[in-house]
Amino acid sequence: MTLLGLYNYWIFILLLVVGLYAVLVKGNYVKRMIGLGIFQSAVFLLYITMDKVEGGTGPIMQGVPVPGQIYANPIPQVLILTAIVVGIAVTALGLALAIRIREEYGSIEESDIRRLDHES
Amino acid sequence: MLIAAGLAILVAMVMATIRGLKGPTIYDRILAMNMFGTKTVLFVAVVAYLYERPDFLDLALAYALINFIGVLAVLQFFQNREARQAARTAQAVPLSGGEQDGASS
Amino acid sequence: MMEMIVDGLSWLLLAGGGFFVLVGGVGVIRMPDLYTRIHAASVTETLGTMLILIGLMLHSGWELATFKLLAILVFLLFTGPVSSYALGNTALLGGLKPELGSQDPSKEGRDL
Amino acid sequence: MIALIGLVTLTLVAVAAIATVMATNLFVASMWFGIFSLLMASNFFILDAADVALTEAAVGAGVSTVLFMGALALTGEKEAIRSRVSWFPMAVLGVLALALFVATFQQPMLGDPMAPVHQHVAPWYLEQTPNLINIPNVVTAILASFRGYDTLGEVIVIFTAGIGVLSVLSFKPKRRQTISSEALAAKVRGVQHHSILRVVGKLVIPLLMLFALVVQFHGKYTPGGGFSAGALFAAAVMLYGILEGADRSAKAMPEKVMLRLAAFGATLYTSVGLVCMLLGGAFLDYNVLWPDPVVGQYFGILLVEFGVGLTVTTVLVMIFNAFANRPTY
Repeated sequence: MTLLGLYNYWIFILLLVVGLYAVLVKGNYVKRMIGLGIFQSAVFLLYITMDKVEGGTGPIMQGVPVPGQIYANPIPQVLILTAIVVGIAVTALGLALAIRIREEYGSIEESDIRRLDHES
Repeated sequence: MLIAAGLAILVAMVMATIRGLKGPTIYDRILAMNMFGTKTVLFVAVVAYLYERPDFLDLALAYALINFIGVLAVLQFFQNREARQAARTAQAVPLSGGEQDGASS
Repeated sequence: MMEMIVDGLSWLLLAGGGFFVLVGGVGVIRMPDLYTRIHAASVTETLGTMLILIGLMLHSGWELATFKLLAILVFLLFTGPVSSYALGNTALLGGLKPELGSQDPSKEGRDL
Repeated sequence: MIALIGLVTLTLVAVAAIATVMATNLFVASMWFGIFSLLMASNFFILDAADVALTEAAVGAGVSTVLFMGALALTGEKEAIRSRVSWFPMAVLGVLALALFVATFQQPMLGDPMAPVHQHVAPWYLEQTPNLINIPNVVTAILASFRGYDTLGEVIVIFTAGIGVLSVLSFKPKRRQTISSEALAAKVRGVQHHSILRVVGKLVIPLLMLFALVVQFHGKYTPGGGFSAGALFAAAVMLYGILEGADRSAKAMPEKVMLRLAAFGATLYTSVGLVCMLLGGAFLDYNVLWPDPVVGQYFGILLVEFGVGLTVTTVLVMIFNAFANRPTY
């Protein structure tokens, strides 16, 4: 039962670490943005895991409200709903910067850019 | 029976993942992604009935419409790849490490 | 009586849909090259989808949800085969040769 | 049973994430990222978050794949392989993972109704939404009314990100020439030569736009709202750009108009709040908009969601047009 109850958190940790690995270790800027996307999704998963209530259903009331009906917690959902769209806008900004770097340096690898900066 | 259908879809998803991991060409990965899209639509539809919330079918509708776009974007990228590569090699850029646009794996 | 028939039919369709989805999944793993794999994936995209969604329609009865399911079915039947076509076309133009293995008996039945 | 299904989809999510990071071809990586977000959306749906799943589907599977493809066309798709990995980041990651893992054992189990997060303000929202706002979708009620401040901030962030992309891409490199006008033309042209794709795509575009409008204005009763509707509508424009050529989508949705509409959306949101203040209420307190407070809430949410949808749509369309029409240098 512990396995079922905590599995979501473990996957959250795995995604967080995998995303952070891409951001820290990979030298390619687009790859880093993808890693940042995975990192974001890990946080989304953590929040959405919190909203689930055993025996509950999505927080949208159908027709006549049934007394005693349990609903999932809507607050984490609101936070994540907005965060997803903000996330894609920020990712697009990062990609735009990567495009500009490629145009100026001819590469989006960090090692190449360091070398070119050093040479000039 | 709903559960059985849901499990069948899930197994097919696992199989698509295996195909995506194996490759070997990029096209196989596009195929895996395409299959995943359809499977997700069916999966959401079945789970909506498992949860007895058929009003959530809107989601499956959204997926069914959106799926197409991802695959088309990928294919467009592919079709222009040759033109880009030809242009890059014709006008070789003197900077080292600039030619990241390589052949397919 | 009528209800039982409809229920039974919906079960049958769902089971059949699940079966074809599985068959397609197995095909995507076992088939030797891309074009045959697309062929296998198409089974799930058309037949499996149709059976499962019609099964769900019978399950739900006359409701708004039935029309939504019908709309999903129509969209999937439009877009699924078209994206399969586009994929096959791109692969062919990209220079991926179909594997024509019948002349070479040693290749037959090999595991990919 | 559902828990078991969740277990399998979560495992697939993990596999997809690892495959995304491991792929050395960025094109393959973004393909895996698409699969990853589809799986993530299924997971959100299993965890009872229909609105979030709708947004993730529209953004993750549609918009983000298109934007990554647009960026990769400009930056190249091969990633240099690094042979040497320094130990320091790996040690940091290991310590982080271990610390978080130990901490999970103090977390409440999945679905525990006694978890602290369910005790404080959420029950009040669920109880009072039918009385105060009277719309079935509690998520929309909180998003647009109870926590309208937050959402205003998010809209401004999205608007700022859009401006940022435009200003970053407004620079043209001095030293280097455009690689070739032919390559640009091929890139902009899209898949025009595929008649089948164009016919079917054109069938899909109006339906997608209609569905986006349903999500926008019916979002009080079913999953949806300004954010998901904006992403869906932008996806429809992107589909048009892919099918008919990015130059034509840029002509249909010119940057100047889009920029003004984006600013208008954010301004609409703010001015609804200011009108509330002028009528004697607090900022974004829609009760004062109409003699009957519930009707006031209705109009307030309608206007605010419209502003959100407008800003999200226009920002995403602007970003797409900027990426797709940029020549390769």
